[in-house]
Amino acid sequence: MSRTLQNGGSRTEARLLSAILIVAICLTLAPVLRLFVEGVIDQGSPSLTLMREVLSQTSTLSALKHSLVTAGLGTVVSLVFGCAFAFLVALTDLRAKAALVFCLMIPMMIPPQITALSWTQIMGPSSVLLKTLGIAPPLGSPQPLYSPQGIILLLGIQHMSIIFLTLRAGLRSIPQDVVEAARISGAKGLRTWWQVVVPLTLPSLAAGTAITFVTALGNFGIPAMLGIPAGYATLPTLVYQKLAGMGTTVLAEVSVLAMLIGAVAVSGILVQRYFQSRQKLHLVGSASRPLALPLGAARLPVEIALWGVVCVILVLPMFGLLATSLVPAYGMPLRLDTVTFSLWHEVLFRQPATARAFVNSFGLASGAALALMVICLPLAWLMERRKTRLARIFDSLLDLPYALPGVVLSIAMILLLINLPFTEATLYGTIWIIFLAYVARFFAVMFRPIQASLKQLDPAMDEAAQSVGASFRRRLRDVILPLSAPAAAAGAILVFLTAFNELTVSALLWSSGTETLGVVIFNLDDSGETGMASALAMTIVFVVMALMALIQLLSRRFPKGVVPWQT
Amino acid sequence: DSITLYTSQPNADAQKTVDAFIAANPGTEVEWVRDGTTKLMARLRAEIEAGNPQPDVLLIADTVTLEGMAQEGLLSAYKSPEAASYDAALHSPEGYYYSTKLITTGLVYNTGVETAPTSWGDLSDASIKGQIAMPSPLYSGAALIHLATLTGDASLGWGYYEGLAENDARAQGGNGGTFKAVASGEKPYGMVVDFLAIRNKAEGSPVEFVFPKEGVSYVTEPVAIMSSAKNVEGAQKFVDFLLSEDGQDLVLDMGYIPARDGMGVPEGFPAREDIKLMAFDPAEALKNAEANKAKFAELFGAE
Amino acid sequence: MADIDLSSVGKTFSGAPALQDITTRFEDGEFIALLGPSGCGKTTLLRILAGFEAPSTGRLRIGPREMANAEAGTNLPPEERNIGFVFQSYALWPHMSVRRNVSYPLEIRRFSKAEIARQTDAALASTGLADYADRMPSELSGGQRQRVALARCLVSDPCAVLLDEPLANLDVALRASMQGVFTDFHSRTGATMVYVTHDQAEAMAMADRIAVMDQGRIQQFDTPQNLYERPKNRFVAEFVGRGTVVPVQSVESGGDALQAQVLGAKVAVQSAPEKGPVSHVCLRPENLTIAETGDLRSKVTRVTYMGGKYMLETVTDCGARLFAETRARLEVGAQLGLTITLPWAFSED
Amino acid sequence: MADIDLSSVGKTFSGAPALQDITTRFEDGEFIALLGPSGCGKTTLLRILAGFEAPSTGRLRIGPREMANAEAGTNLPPEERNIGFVFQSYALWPHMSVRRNVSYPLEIRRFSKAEIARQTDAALASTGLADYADRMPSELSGGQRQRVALARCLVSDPCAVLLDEPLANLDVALRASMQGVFTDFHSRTGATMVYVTHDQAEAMAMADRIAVMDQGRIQQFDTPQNLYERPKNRFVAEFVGRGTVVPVQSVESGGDALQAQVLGAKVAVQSAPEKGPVSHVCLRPENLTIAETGDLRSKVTRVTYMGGKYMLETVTDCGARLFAETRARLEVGAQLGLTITLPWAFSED
Ligand SMILES: Nc1ncnc2c1ncn2[C@@H]1O[C@H](COP(=O)(O)OP(=O)(O)OP(=O)(O)O)[C@@H](O)[C@H]1O
Ligand SMILES: Nc1ncnc2c1ncn2[C@@H]1O[C@H](COP(=O)(O)OP(=O)(O)OP(=O)(O)O)[C@@H](O)[C@H]1O
Ligand SMILES: [Mg+2]
Ligand SMILES: [Mg+2]
Repeated sequence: MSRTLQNGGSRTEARLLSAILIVAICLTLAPVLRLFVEGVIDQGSPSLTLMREVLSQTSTLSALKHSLVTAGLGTVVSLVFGCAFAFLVALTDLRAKAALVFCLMIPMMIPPQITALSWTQIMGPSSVLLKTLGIAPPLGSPQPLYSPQGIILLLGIQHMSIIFLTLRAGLRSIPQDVVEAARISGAKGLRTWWQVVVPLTLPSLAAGTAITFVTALGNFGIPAMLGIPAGYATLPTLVYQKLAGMGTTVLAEVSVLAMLIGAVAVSGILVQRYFQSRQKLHLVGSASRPLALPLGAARLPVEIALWGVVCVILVLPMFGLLATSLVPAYGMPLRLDTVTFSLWHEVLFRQPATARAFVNSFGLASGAALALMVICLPLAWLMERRKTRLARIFDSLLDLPYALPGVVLSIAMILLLINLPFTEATLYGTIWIIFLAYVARFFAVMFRPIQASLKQLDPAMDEAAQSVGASFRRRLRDVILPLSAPAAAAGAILVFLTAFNELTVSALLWSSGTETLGVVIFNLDDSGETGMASALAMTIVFVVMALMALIQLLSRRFPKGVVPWQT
Repeated sequence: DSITLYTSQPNADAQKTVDAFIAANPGTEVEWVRDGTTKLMARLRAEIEAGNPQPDVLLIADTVTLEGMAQEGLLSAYKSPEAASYDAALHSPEGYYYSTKLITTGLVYNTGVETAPTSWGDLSDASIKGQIAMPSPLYSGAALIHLATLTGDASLGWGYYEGLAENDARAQGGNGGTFKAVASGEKPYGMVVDFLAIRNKAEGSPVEFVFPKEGVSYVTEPVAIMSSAKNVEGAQKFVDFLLSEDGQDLVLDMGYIPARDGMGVPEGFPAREDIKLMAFDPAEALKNAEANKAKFAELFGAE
Repeated sequence: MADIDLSSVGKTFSGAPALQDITTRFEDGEFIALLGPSGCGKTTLLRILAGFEAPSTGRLRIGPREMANAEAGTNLPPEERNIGFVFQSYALWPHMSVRRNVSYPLEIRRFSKAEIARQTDAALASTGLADYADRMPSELSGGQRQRVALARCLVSDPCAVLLDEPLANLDVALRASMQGVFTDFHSRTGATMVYVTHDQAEAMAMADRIAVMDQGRIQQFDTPQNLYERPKNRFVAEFVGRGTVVPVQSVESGGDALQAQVLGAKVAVQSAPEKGPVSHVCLRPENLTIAETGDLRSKVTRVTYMGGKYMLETVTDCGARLFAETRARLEVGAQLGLTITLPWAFSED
Repeated sequence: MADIDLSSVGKTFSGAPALQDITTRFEDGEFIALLGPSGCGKTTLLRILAGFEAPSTGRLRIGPREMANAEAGTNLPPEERNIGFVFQSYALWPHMSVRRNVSYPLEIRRFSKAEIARQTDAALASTGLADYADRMPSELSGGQRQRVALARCLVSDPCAVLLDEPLANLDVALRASMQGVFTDFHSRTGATMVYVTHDQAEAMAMADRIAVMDQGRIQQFDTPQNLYERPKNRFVAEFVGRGTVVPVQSVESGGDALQAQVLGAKVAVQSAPEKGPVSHVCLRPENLTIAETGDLRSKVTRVTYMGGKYMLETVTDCGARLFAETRARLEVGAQLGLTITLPWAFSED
């Protein structure tokens, strides 16, 4: 049976919900609120003049339009690639899934500006690759990526792993018999996909799409690298433009623009929620076997096609990055006699900040993933069972810190935390302010996939445990966590990877000793050391590869479906 | 005893500066944060807004920003004894800020092109239509100063920029991006800061830097003391050190043109006398900043 | 002590009432069966008892404690009620092996390892699942899954057990042995058992009392014999057993039984005297004897083999549809004479 | 044309055989019931027929086409077999309303809108779901869900229909009406029906032939009467009906029936002459009459109310457990005399 408990459940649960909810609100919404205050208070009194002024500028409106276009279409690109890969990897008997999944996660591992950089490197007239192949376009030919299309393409590629990971978690929960029922009714091929499989994964798909859209909306690196040269500003680059200005109302203007981005993100989320409101897909917990489709004779062609796509969209830019890191100066061709590891040596072993940054980023990323898992799992479950007013409001706003451009969030964190109330102490300048910023920022990335999978969880699973007397904590540990583990793992992986080379948030929050990898890469690139930046970016890829190998070794100890490259 | 420094010098340079200062002033520690000017200013703005600005000393890209801060009362005036050796145009009369080096913006081109430009005017030549890159004043403070300088010049003025727009010049983000576009040959002509081009050329990049015959615009990486400074004495020592001959030698060492009179130039630069500086007034530039940006955006269709 | 007291309990799902005004009492240690057509609210009632659902109206008390009160808005959570539940949909935990599914309730109760193993093995053995202990639920057949759900419920020591069609997917032999398991469990723990089933034979065989439900209300709550032999109204008479209800005319009391005109024949009928005048009788196969001399002429319309005997569906001259049993095989279309013996009469408004 | 031909079909799940060497033939238009204990492989057999599972050994032919061949590794996908299937777990599409669940197979077959509406409404009406058409599956009771699954299967026009315990969650009245629906459907479409059930009465009432399965093999495949009255071996005799199997001694042929010594009493027994010497007889309630004069003395050990009659479990002096039926209520411990009439005898190896 399948109904949510409205007013049942214990009072302790209600209290627990309020407690966790308050913590979560403090963590995520407080900085946003603080920032908002900045935008509506002018010299100590509330005023909307500035807001009106900023919102009526043509540059704001066109940036809004551009943001909607690039984030929207970029999401579509991510959807196409992410879905195709998720379906095939999660449900069929492809070979070498681990390698494929790894390649799919590469975009998440490379900071967006580096992605953009490597693409411009392989596409432009100075492309090491094209030069090496001898097919470089003549000098002065335009860079095709400096265009809205380029932004859309790269946003799409950058974020397809989000769709992939969240959707895969949902696909695992489709019981075989439901699809069999469609096939025996005569539904063939794509029809089964479209009418049965896709609707059933809708919660995860919607969650993935929402996160992707919000990520694309707040992305700064790609529109900055590709849009600024083309004179094509999106909201985040407009924010940056304001920051580069010299006026006194900078913060207030930025705050207004941030609110605009936030409003777009929240409306996106609300639209998604509206379309999903009637869905009750209690699939997780079905004792049926999970869906598995043999590809048969189609396997080889499909594999070739997938690897072809991977090659074109992932391996090539990676190669560009690698090539750049192997030549002594930017713009030189890669030949046997020009190859050198000096940049690698320099960045990895000579610069002390690199090692520190590895330690910091690893600690921050894994800490944030863990902390978020601990908060989000009970919170998502309690919110699913008790739909209080506050919970619903929080549900629509929790994406805000993620949607804001990172710089803006870090400004908000500084405003909020530079003076801790009632004390002399400050978190500013310590690693904790970065940690808190990460927790705020990546809350949605962890919460949404878990929420989607809990929406699909058959309440009878929990009820059965209740009826044998299991307390809330035990049920969470023994029943709810293992059943939503694939989604929680997807969330954790996403948080870890994004936080591991995150730049824009830590950019304003780091100080000497608390550098993050993103900051180090950016600073290298910023001071002209593109080669070293590429070498470091490649190192990150190798480190993550090693981590994945470690996970593979431990995979037997995890609940089923946690490791994304296993079915 | 310690001071906090916010600087936009590249990492290695900042380290050298601080090390040299400590060597010269034993007993004064320096906490320093290095970042791009935009980010540093964003950070500083947030700190000021929250009522707790951290730095004692700023050493950042341009005088216009500092002029603005001085007008807001965020800087404290200090008459450095070293000021005498500096051109009056290179520091604020009240002593709010002092320039430490000259970073000029000139022409750059990829060595793969057929004709080398020699003057600003050459960029308006129709034969190189669509092959020009420059930093955007919307995103870069230095570029805004460049714009203010060139449009303020009687012989160039806005007409020059109109010509550039006609020639499909592209306003890249900052100097780094512009340089890359030129070095990669994507846009073989551009305007860029001197050291970037000259240093990379020395390392083998296929570019050439030109000091145009009309003269160059410049930014000066000024130093200033916050009015909220907690260690005013240490901060003043730091300013004095930067302006001193030792401090300026350091600048030379790093490959920039020192601001102090009577110093040499780094390798690869023409003699100081041969570098013609165009006239520039920070207060004027600050006043016109918004109007200039708006006009630029309109000309270059930045949306 | 686990007597269960319901007072005017009701439940509405988005406007549609699923349960209405249930006021009744299940005694401590009783074995109660709930019987009723599909969708009449049996599962809903069990879910309210277990605490998964809060009643929309009314109050529920189990033992000395008030469990739920719609007015006060209180509802004790299920995990604090110490009630066992077997779900109609089994609700096995797909990530746990069969053994772990069964032992989990014991783990919660912090038994020792050895004790857990002993009791789990016993429960698995009694449900015939010993060979399947290490399988995952997805590798079991339907009936095996149902037995895991049973074992999981019976392994712990609840004060009341709620079973929602626990044997629906089992064959006769296994049902019989499972019924034995229930009876053992019941006599061992003395727990109050509430048992939903659609199988009347099962309900009658096991239950102390049966509640027949329809459209969210309890129609009759009585012992199996009374329910079958003395139905209170038309719904019960037709739902329990294969009863045909026909109206009676000209009722006269004669001796200890009533005399009445049924389908044109004068027969003696039984009734509950205290209930006032009767209007209908219930004719079951036992009340009908096939005899050439029978007053009631009727024609066979369908013959169904029932294992050793045939069920005849016949239509009388006046159009009533009657069921009779016979050992001999008759053809469709054959003419029969039927005699009615002592049917049960009741008043239907 | 949908006769189904299985030759030495087997299926192993990770080493354990679920189905072994099934060779049989279901004729076109036949109504077949599969009967057997939980876990004997009924669902597996249906799944192989439908094409969800490829057989590990053997071949399957439906109509003129070979559907699966383990040697050749071929297996026609389910969507090309034109077969209806009712899942034991219902397998409703949770994202579609009841109406859409039922109309979906018609949509696939590209019927016109009006036609779809008409047929869907008819199917919903015949399963009593007309009022629930706009609900989502999660808002239905267990039995209602089962009926949606039924309606979905019957709405289209398959050449064979496979039903896996389609009535397990329905009450008697509804079962009867659903059985009527099946019979109508069967006579209307002439489809071959394969029907898994654990309810023997249902199987006997509806099926032309019944296959009794055990441990992955078909034990007997015969008409209901034969199965009940002439079981082939001990398993079938005990599984079907409430049969007790006891050994016979000193069999003599006398006249058209055999004479044998059963539990110490000399009785006439029936058997299949062609099957050779008999060794056991099957005693069902119909073979036992309670009579003071009965030769077999036995004691009542359990009395179960069966609605209008009681089932007695008795133990004879020599320890055999026999089931008898009576209308009168007897007490546990009562001594009875039983007479055996014409039981079925067979040879058990
Ligand atoms: N995926 C599987 N993996 C391993 N064993 C399986 C799997 N599916 C079924 N089995 C086993 O195969 C045997 C036959 O299963 P099947 O589902 O056919 O039984 P059934 O006759 O339908 O039983 P029931 O009446 O209980 O539904 C069972 O013992 C079952 O445990
Ligand atoms: N979540 C729900 N939303 C709306 N109606 C519901 C919901 N759950 C159950 N119902 C309705 O309430 C009524 C009672 O349902 P319940 O599950 O108690 O029936 P039941 O007696 O258990 O039937 P069955 O024997 O078929 O399982 C049914 O008509 C059902 O459709
Ligand atoms: Mg039910
Ligand atoms: Mg089965």
